[in-house]
Formats: sequence, C-alpha cells, structure tokens
Amino acid sequence: MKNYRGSILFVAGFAIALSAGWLAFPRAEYERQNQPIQFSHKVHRDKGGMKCEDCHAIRDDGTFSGIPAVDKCAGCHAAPMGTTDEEKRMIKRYIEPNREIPWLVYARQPENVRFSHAFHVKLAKLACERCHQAHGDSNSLPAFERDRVSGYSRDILGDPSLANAANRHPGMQMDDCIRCHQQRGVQDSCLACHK
Amino acid sequence: MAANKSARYGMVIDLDRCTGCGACMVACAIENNVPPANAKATERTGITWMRVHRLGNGRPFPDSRAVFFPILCQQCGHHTPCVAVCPQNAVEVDAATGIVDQMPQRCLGCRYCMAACPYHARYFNWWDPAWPAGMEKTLNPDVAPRMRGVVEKCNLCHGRLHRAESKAAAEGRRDIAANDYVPACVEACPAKAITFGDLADDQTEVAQLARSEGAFRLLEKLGTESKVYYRSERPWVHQAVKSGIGKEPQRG
Amino acid sequence: MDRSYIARGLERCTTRRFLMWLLPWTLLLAFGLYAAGLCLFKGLNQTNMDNRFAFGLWIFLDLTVIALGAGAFFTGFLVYILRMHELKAVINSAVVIGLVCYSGAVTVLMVDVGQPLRAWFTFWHPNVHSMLTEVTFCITCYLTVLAIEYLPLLLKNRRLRQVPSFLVFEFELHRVMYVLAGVGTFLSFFHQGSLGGLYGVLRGRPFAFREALGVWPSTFFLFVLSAAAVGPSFVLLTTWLVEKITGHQLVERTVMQKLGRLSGVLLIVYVLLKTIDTLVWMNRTVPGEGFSPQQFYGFEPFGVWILFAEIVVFGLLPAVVLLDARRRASQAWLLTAAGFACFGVALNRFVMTIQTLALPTLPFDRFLSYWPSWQEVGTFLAVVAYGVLVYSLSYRYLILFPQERDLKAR
Amino acid sequence: MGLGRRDLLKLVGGGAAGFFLTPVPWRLIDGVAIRTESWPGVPDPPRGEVRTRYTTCTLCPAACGVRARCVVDQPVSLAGVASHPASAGVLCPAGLCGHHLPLLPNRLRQALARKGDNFQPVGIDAVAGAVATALADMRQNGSAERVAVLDARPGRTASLMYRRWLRAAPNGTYLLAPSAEATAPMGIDIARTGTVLSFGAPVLDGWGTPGRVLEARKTFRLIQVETRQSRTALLADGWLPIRPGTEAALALGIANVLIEEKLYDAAAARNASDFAAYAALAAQFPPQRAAQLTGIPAQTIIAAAHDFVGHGPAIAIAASDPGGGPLGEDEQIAIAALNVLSGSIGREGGFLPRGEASRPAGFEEAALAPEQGIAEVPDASIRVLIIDDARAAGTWCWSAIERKLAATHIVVAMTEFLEGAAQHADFAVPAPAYLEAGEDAPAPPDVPAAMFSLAGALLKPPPEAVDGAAFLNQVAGGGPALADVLKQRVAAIHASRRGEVFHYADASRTAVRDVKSAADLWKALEEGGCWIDHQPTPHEKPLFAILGDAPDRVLEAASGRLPADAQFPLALVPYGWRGAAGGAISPIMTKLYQESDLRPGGDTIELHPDTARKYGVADGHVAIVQTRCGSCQRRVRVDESVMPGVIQAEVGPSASGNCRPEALLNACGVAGDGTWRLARASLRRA
Repeated sequence: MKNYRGSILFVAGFAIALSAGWLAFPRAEYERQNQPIQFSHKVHRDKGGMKCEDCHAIRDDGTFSGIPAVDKCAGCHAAPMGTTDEEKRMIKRYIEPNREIPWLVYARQPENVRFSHAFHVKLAKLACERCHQAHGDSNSLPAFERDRVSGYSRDILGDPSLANAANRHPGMQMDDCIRCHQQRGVQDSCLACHK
Repeated sequence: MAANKSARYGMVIDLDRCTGCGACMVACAIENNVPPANAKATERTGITWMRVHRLGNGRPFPDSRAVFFPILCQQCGHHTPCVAVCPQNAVEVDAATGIVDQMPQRCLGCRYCMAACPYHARYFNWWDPAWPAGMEKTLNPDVAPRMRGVVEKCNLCHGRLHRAESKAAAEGRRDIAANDYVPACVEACPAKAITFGDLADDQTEVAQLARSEGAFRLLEKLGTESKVYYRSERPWVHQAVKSGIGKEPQRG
Repeated sequence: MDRSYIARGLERCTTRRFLMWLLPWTLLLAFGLYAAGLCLFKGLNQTNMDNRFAFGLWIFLDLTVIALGAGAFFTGFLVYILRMHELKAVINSAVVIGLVCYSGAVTVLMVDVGQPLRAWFTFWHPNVHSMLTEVTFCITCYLTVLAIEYLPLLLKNRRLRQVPSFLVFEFELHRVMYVLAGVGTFLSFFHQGSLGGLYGVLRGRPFAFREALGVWPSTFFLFVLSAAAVGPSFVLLTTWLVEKITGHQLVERTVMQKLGRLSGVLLIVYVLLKTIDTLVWMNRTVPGEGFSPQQFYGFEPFGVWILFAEIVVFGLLPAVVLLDARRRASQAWLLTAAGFACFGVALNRFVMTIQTLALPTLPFDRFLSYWPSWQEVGTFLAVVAYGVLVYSLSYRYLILFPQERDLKAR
Repeated sequence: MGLGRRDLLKLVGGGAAGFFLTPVPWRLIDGVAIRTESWPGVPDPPRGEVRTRYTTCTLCPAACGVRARCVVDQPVSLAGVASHPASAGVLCPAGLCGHHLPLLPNRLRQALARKGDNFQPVGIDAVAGAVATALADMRQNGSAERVAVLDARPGRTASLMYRRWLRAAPNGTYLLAPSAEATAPMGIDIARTGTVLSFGAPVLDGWGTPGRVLEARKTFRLIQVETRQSRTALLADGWLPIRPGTEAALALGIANVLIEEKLYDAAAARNASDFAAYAALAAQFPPQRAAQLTGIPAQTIIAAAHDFVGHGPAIAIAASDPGGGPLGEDEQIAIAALNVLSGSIGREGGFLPRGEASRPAGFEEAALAPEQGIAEVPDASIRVLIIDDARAAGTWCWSAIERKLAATHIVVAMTEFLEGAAQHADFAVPAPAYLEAGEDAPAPPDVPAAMFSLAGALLKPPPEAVDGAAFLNQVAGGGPALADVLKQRVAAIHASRRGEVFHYADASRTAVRDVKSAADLWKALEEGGCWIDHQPTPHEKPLFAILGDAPDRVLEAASGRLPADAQFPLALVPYGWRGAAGGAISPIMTKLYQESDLRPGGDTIELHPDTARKYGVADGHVAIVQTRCGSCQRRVRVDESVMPGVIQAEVGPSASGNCRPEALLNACGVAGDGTWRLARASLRRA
C-alpha cells in the first residue's frame, strides 16, 4: 500500500502539470483585444465591389500603404451608407472628429522585420490569400491576440502546435517564410528580410 | 532577395581628398539609427560604424603631416574573421552582395567577433539606445534600432539597399539601378572622397579605382580580401601603413 | 548539533566555529552577487570593458579557473582509466574542485554576455565552426557529468544513506563511474582545447593566431597539455591548504609526491612543445601576416620578459624541480614548484587574453590599458566565495579524503 | 494519514517531470528571448508614407540646398541637392543633423526675463513693452544713446526690415556681428581660380560655400598661411606655419617680392590711387625682415610669392575664424592688397562684383540705416540692443559688445536656445528654429552671381515663437510681416526679369522671364528652389586707395601684433569650426567630439611636446591658461603638429557636453579694433 501511495502521488503531480501545461497555458498565454470597431471585408468586396489594392496599395517607391488612414474611409462613409450601428459609431467616433482608427494589425511584423509587398506581389506574383488566407472574405474581425511573453501578435508568433480551430492558421512566422523561400529556391541572407 | 546576384559591393576612399570633417560619421549615425552617446561613453565605448581616425607621419612641427583615415567594416570577403567565430550564426557574408551581415536580434553579446576583428569596426551596445525625449520621431523607419548588449557594425546601409530593391520591384525590375543604392557616408562626403559600387563589375569606376596606382587595403597580408580600398598619392602614407603598428599613439 | 550528518570517525570542528568560518565567505558572496546583479540589470556598462577591450578580467579568470579545475578530469582519467588507485585518495576532492571551478566559470560567462536571455541560441542555432560553440557545448556537458560524479559523494552522506533507494542508486552510479570518467575526460579534453583554440584561431590578432594542426590551431593542444599538467599541482595545493586549515593530515605524503611527479612529467613536455610553437610562430606565422615579432614586445610593460617568465621561470623551473625525486621529497620544494606551475599557466592565459587585446593592429591604433571595475572584481569574488563555501560544506559533511580516517587512527 | 514531507516531495517531483513534457518551458524561454527585441529600452521608429521635401539651409551663410526625407511631415534625414549652384549637392556635418535642432530638449519655448543671475518666464508683450518705453523715453529727452540691432545673419530680407525700422528709431544703429561672414559686394570665381593664398581662412573646412569650393579644389593650388596645422593646412599644396599675429608682415613681404621682381599686374596697379605709398610700405619688408617677423624662411617667402602669381588667376583671402573671430582691419587691408598685385579684382578666376536680388519698393539703401561694425560704435552708447539670432552668436567675445552698452540698457535676444549671447541678455524671446522659420537665405558671401533662396518651413514653430520682424512690429505697434515683405521681394525679382530659377527637385532651370507670375515664382522658390542672377553686373575699374586712410596703422600691424611679454610667454590661439562653434548642436555630434576625438573640442588645449614639458604638463593633465584678461581650465592634448610656444584652443562643444566658450574668449580679451584672435598667456598645471 505504502509504495503505491508514493507512485500515485507522483502520477497525480505528473497529470496535474500536463493538463495545466497543455490546456490552461495556451489560453493564458495570449491576451485578447477587440478591434476598435467591427469591419467586414466581405461587404466591402461584394457590395462595395472593391479590390484589396483599393485600400491596401503598394506605393510608387515600393513601400506598402498598410491599413488606410481614416480619410480614406471618410471618402465613402462621410454619411452612413448602411444601417448598422457599427458604421454610425465609426462615423461619430472617428470620421467626424477626423481621428485615426487605432486598428490592431494581426500581421504587423516586428520592427526588425523587412517585408516588401512589392517583391511578393509584383515580382513573385503571390496572391494576398497566400499569406493572409481568407481574411479578405471575412465578415467580421476576430479578436486580436497578443502573446503576453513576446508581445507579438499571434499571427506572426503563434505556436502552430497550439493552433486550434478557433483561431486563424498562423502563416506569417519566420519558419513559414523560410519554408516558402526554400520551396521556391530563394537564397537569402539574414539582412534580406531583417533590417 | 538582394538584387544584382553575386555583386561585390565595396568602396575606394581617396585619402588625399578626405578633409576629416566627419560628415560621413554623422550621416551614418542618422541613417542607421545609431543613438547619441551616453553621458558616460568615451571614444572606446561609443558607437561609430564609420569612424575617421587621424594618422600622423610621426615627425615634429613643422614637418608633421597627417592624413584622415575613415574606418568602417571592411567587408572581408575571405577568412572573414568575425563570421567563423560567432557561436550562433549571427554574422554571415551575403553571397548576393558580398556584404558582411550582422543580425543584432540573433546576437547574444559575447563580443568574440569584436576580439576577432583586426579593423576594430565592430561596436557593442554598452547602454540602452537613448534619444533625447521627442527625438525618436526622427528615426529612420528602414532600420531597426538595436537593443543594449548586442554587437553592431556597418552593413553598407542595408536599409538603402532594401529601399532600392523595393523601388525596383515596384517598377517590376529585379535588378536595382546602380545610383539607387549609395550608402549614406558616400552620399554625404562633401569632398566626394568615397567611390562606391560593385567591385565584381570591371566596368564600374570603383573597380577601376581599386586597381589603380596608389590603391591599397589595410592588413592586406591577413588575406581577408576586404572590399574597402584606400588610395593616396603621398608616399609617406603608404610607408606608415606598411610599417604597421608600433608607432607613437595617434589622434582621431 | 549537526553531528548526525558528519561521517563516523571523522573529526570536525564545532558547528559554531564552522559557522564563524562560513560567515565572511557568505558576506563576500552576497557582495559579489550584488555586483553581478548590477551588471545584469544595468548592463555591461558597469564594467570597464570597451569596444577594444571586448574581453577582460572575466574571460581571463574563466580560462585560468578551468585550467586549474582540470585536476578533476585528469585525476579521474588516471584513477578510472589508467587505474592509478593510490590517487583515489584525492579523487573526491578533485571532483568537488572541478565542479566548483566549472559551475563558477559558467555563471560568470552568463554575466559576461550582453544578452543572457538569448544564451540558449547557441544550442538552437549553433555555428559548428566557432570555437565558442565547442566550448559552450563541452562545458555544459562536462558540468552535467561532474554533477553526476558528485552525486555519489553526496549520497554517501551519513543521513542520506538512510534512504534505501538512494543507497541502491549510489551503488549503480559507482558501476558507471568508469564510463563517466571516460566521457568526462573526453569532453574536458575537448573544451580545454577549444578554449585554447578560442584565441589561436583569431587570424585578425597576429599575436594570438597560431597555424592549424588538422582542424585546430596549436594552442588547442598546448592548452590541453598545460591544463593536464597543472591539474594535479592544483589538487596537491588545495589538499595541502585544507590540511593546514583543518590541522588534519588527509592523504599519504606519497600521494602528494605522485601528483607532483605527474605534473612535472607533463609540464616538461608542455614546455618543450610551447617552445617549439613559439619559434614557429615567430619565424613563420607572424612574418606571414606581415608583422615582426619584436613589434608585439615593444610596448611596456609587456616586454620579452613576459615570454621568458612564462616558459622558463614558471615552466621549465618547476618542471625540473618536480621531476627531481629528492627535491620532491621536501614539502617546501614540492609546494613552491606546484605553485609556480599553476601561476605559469595563469600567466599563459593572461598573455593569450589580455595582452592580445591590448596590442594594436592598425597604424593609428594605440596600445591600450584596462583595469577591471569593482563590479567585475566583485562578480569574480562571488565565484571564489561560492567555491570556498561548497568545498567547506562538502569537506564537513562528505568524505573527500578516504585516507583521512585511517591516517587519524594511526 | 496526512500528507508527509516525502509525499509532498513525490507530488512535486511528478509535477516537475510533467512540466517538462508541456510546451510551457519552451514557449517561455523562446518568448522571453524574443521579448529582448522590443523591450522597453528600444524605441520604435515612426511609420508612415515617406516624402521628399526641399528647403534651404540657414545655419550658416553658405545657404546650401537641402533635400529632406520626411516620414509624413517629420524630417528624418537631410541631404544636399545635387548640382545646386552654390552647394553642389553637399551638406556639412552640422547641416546633416540640422533637423534635430528644433527638437532639442533645451529649446526656448517662452519669453524669459532676467532676475538677478537667472531667468523667469514673462509675456512677449511685456518684453516689447519694456523696449517701447525705453524708446519713448529716449525720444522724449532726445538722448544721444542708441537703439541697435545686432544681426548675426546679415543680408536677409529680415535684415532689410531691421535697417528700415532702425532708420525711424532714435539713433538707430544696425550692427554686423563681429565675426559674421560679411556679405561682400564681390564674389569669388573659384571654379576658374589658379591659386588661392589663404591667410588662415578654413578654405577646406567650412568656408564660403563648401560644396562649390571642394569641387573646385581639383583645379586650384592652395597655399595656406596659418599658425595651426588645420585641416586646410594638411591638404594644402603648401603650408606656411606663421608666427601668430604676423600675417600683415608676410603679406607685405610677398608684396615686396612681387614689386621688386615686377611680377605684379601693372595695369591693375594703375587703378590704385596710392600705389606708390603702398609700394613704399612694402619696400620696408624685404624677405629677410618678413622672415624675422613671421618665422618663415626668406626663401620660402620668395618661393610663395612666385607660386602665388605663377599659376594663372591668383587670389589672396583672409577670413574671420568661426571661433577666433575676425582678423584686424589693417591686416585685412595688407592681405587684400595682394589682389591688386595679382590683378584678380574684376577678373575671371578672381573677385567678380555682383549685384543682389532686387528689393521691394521702400527698401532702397537711402531708406535704411547703414551697416556698421561693432568697433565703429563708441563705447557705452547703446541703450537698447536687440540681438538676432543669439544662437549664431555663440562665439562672440561678449566683452566686445558689453563695452558698447550704456549704463542703463536693455538687451533683448531673439533665440531658439538660452545659449551664447542670450545668456547675457535681459530678455530672451523664443524664435522659430531652423526648418521652422519661413525666411530667405541671402547670397553666400563668395558666390560670383547674386542669389536668392527661400528657406521654406518644414515644421511648425512652437506657438510662442516670434521672428525678429514680428517682435519689432509689436514694439512699434504695427508694420508689415516678414512673409509679406518676402512675397514683395519675390515679386520684385520677378519684375526684374533677370536671371533664372534652379529647381531643387529635378535640378532643372527656368529663366525668370519664362515664369508666368510672381506667384509662380514664389511657389517655385518655396517648394525648393533658388534664384540666380546670370547677367554679369557691368563694372568699370574706378580709382581706389589700397591702404585707405591707414598706411601707418597697416605698418604698425605688420610690425607684429603680439609684443613679447615676460610674464605671459605663450601665444594663445583660439579657433573654431563653423559647424559647431556657435551654441546649440545636435546630440549626434557626440560622434565627432565624444565617441571619437576627430575634433579636439571645447574643453581641451593642444600643445607641442616641448611646450608641455617646459610647463610641466602632460597629455591628459588639466591645465590653467592665464592671460591678462582672465583664465580658463582645459585638458591638455600633446600634439607634435602644434607650433612650439603656442597654445591652440578650440572654441566649440566639449566631450563633457557643455559648450561654454565664454571663459576662453573672455580670457582672450578684445583688442582696440574689436578682435580677440590672439593673446599672450601663461600655462600651469591645475
């Protein structure tokens, strides 16, 4: 009996640690933040008949405009076009006072990463979906998840092994870049993609 | 993704034109987000990717003469001293450009590469990089500031190479235009003493200057095949460089 | 009050006296930890190192300490592989010394790097061509080996023996001890070498650069040899020191002399090779890199004398003494010679690290001077204090010198 | 039975074992390592669209074209404008980091009034009020005292406004800054010059328009006459290390050789009414005597004379040192006279007379107060002194100005920083900094054709800041704004139909007559452009006097300015560099002064090893330099290139960061003619 008792306790501790590490930690690791306002890429594409590059353009100098400034939104939404409260909120909060919308950028790479959209879109002819998946079809913006430890967005620094159905597949980690570059036989030095 | 595959970027510095004004040092610091010195920093703990030294002829007034010697990473192409020693591959020679890359985010700050570099072209971040409050907004968005405790050095303004590449890509070109990529020090030199370009291409001015009379490299016998050349018409300069160390301490 | 922890038949001072002995070392440790803390949290600007003196006191002492700690692997090698059983008398002590030296060195290295949180990158993205990678791997592995070798000593403790499973475990350990010793020797051999290689490969530092024999520069082998040579001497010295402090005789005199002779033999070989190496360096390597050897010795205070001191005064001299049976017989000669040998190796490590960095390489360079800051010194003192504490505790509660009991009985 | 110690150990043991089979430890060490990339110590550069904008540098008279790389609206780096007519695509180190100046922490953001030794905030109207009352008071009892504006950057449109304002003010006096690089009526055709004989002018280290000069360096020979082995001396074709204060003697010595050997331009000499007198004066300085005075061997002097005229157009120049102040007037005469002998005046490759950008109506010379040197004003005569801008005035010897102030006086400093002359003012008024002020840049002193550039503002000035003109308007209760007058001036230029516009953006040129309207011209200039006059100004060679009214003063100057002094055996030679001598500089300048010793900096003196030995100091020691007028403490640098018996002291920033040139400059003292270039000094270890 006595010996058993010892082993049981050991196993118990073992089990507790495992469950904590595999189940609790992945949730605790990320802090979830909601976007300042909801936004539907789908609506803008289908109803608005817009293409990605209408808002996310590559400038002449090869830099990428990223998420458009609020005046771009104001271009159409000076007055409500739809009936959603979300749109009204946006107009009231940001367009009227002409305040920039503090978007939380899922794909925002670390400061030391240099990613040229010009290269991948214009030369390599990659489609947006190649990295951004179906983000362009999304009807709503999921919560932004920030890794509490590294401070980076889950999309660029999530652990794929922890990726569950709930969140998008993280396809923008260094490993993903390297994998794709290897498949296409692109030889790179560190500073080709870091700055 | 560097353009012009197998380029060997390098420069020739005309010591007879360098006035030692320091424009290259300032331009370099601004371009590469090198912070102003910490109050306690000295000429041995500062960060100057490009640093102008003064080499005297060792003779007293009025026969004393001196030459200004801009020193930056010499971009060694062979036996590159810093590459082999780095324990975690934070340093490498880019096959596409011949530029010696230093990855501050990979560096653990062991400083072995600094001991290895005979040109003293590597600098350690002894302090957190600090700009006077409000001056962070003058930082160059194309270069990531480094953190305390890592080594950094000249990478021939890699940010500018990136810029040139992106511009080319936007225009649908893979190769960059030669005059789209010029390091900050070269652009800034008021005396136009620095010629920059692709040494692998015999047609470039830099390649021809590198082969010209009076051109030399530092510590050539180490066989590091550095890509930074110097030239001077003054015989004593060549003498001083040949005779190597063991002279009076020099200023600058 | 801690009687029950002390092995039977061993005479130890009162707890009170023991605590009094520990007190100053503990204070020193605390101070040192504070200094190290400053370097970790405020950054290495707390030290007097700079871009030109990228390495300083710490690297020099790490190299020295590890050379002296070599006693552990080498004695182990002699006892378990070459079956020199009379050396069993000091093997335990040697293991503790080794453990202390290596763990201490590793700790200081962690403070020495600018980004300790990234230190593990070396294991994840290793550059196999770098001597430092070799050093890191070997030292960490060998540290583990030492820890395992230390375990049986620990388990022999009078109280711990009462746990039956521990007893079994310890017995098992003893059976693999030969394997461990082998592995330890191998690892240790390598990193002693790679520590030598550390500077020998620096093509950009003509003063340190040595030509390669196979994949390693000659310093690789010289370091192994010199470490092996002084290892026994250092064990000898410490043993004698412990005897003096505790007032007990701990080992047979013959053992000491045996250690001395071993040192002597290896040292003479080392001195020979070192001389050859130096001549090759002067006449081939240095001119090949476009310098002349005189240039390196033109800067005071590092004149040619330092070379002479290293090879003759602290190399040849002790070797000769240690090889002479009559001299060896005299305690004074033996210890002095051993001391000289250890100092000689320390001097060699100093020349390789500090002098190399002090020397200019470019026409407009200056010959540099460097003096460690109190934070650097403090951090190292912490390691010394830590060593003394670990050794003292081990000596009190474990059996470091098997012969002690019998010698006392006589 | 409860949980014993051993049970607990087992539980923990199991936990530990399990822990290492979870992702936790690995995620943690990885995450923590990655966090070091962006931990608090690391700043985030701005993000946004990168734009290129153009303006003109106003930090010194060179008026270089500036290409600013901006993230949205914030300049992040500055560079030269390719093939710019004056700067040839070049900026100096100071210009390269000019965009830091508006952001410096010690920026003056509100008006201050002196209370005892320190300042306290005050409204600008209060300052204007104080000045106004003083003026009213002066008017009332018709006092002979003066109201003066001291202009550190003469030649601007603002300068014209000052002068017009002063014309109306009681005894209004317009003063040129002591060491200001005067806007000469003649430019230098350096591109075609054969030989430049420079008396201490930092030709290659911040003189005139550096870009233009350095570009031409390939073609002209340079003979540098200087005590100090300056950067210019190092790169000159010949360096004549001259005994301090004997420049005039050398000039006359060379003249002597040229006249004796008939090597001079007789035709040009005929235009000089007093050539005979000049020749007679030169005759007193045969090479041997000149050699005695200057310490330069007679043979060298003769060779230099031949060298001077032997390679085509030859000019002799003497410039005021950015730190050491101006050369004496008499020395300047002696040196300028060499240009008569070489016939370089009004000739290609020499000095070319030039006009200036047309002025708007109401700013004719007659309507303005005349330009005056500070030395011309009697002592204790200035009641109200307004300084613009005090930053550029960082290297004046204050005592040169102080002695001109009346017993009761008001000094107002228009300045961006509480530095330089502002520290001595009664009121400090915040001015727009570089890149904030929408102003004009006058033609650089040495360009051969008239020029006019706008320095368009890239940044908004702080709300409190006012420019000099606005302040004077506030004092006078109304008047035109600088911007309006600038527009008028551009209109006047457009009306003149002279010259052409150089566009910074594409280095193209448009003739003014092809510019449709004044508004278009304004637009072109403000977006980045400069106007260049291209029709040469017609000029007839009038009779003029070389020595003016001062032949004996020149003789006196030539006989040596620095009499021996047993108590103060050494010669103290202050010097500076245009880029950093005056007041505030960007913190990045630590690269030059602290992180390298490329320039000695404002806390050192340089000595010859023998001098050092003689006075018991060594490299690194702190020494006290003592003169009749004062003393200062500095760190010794032993340098073999220094002339024995000379103390070289840079006026400029110091490695320790605090730039306080006053101590040194005051120690130098001010000579009767308003110079402080030289002083006798003694040295001892502190």
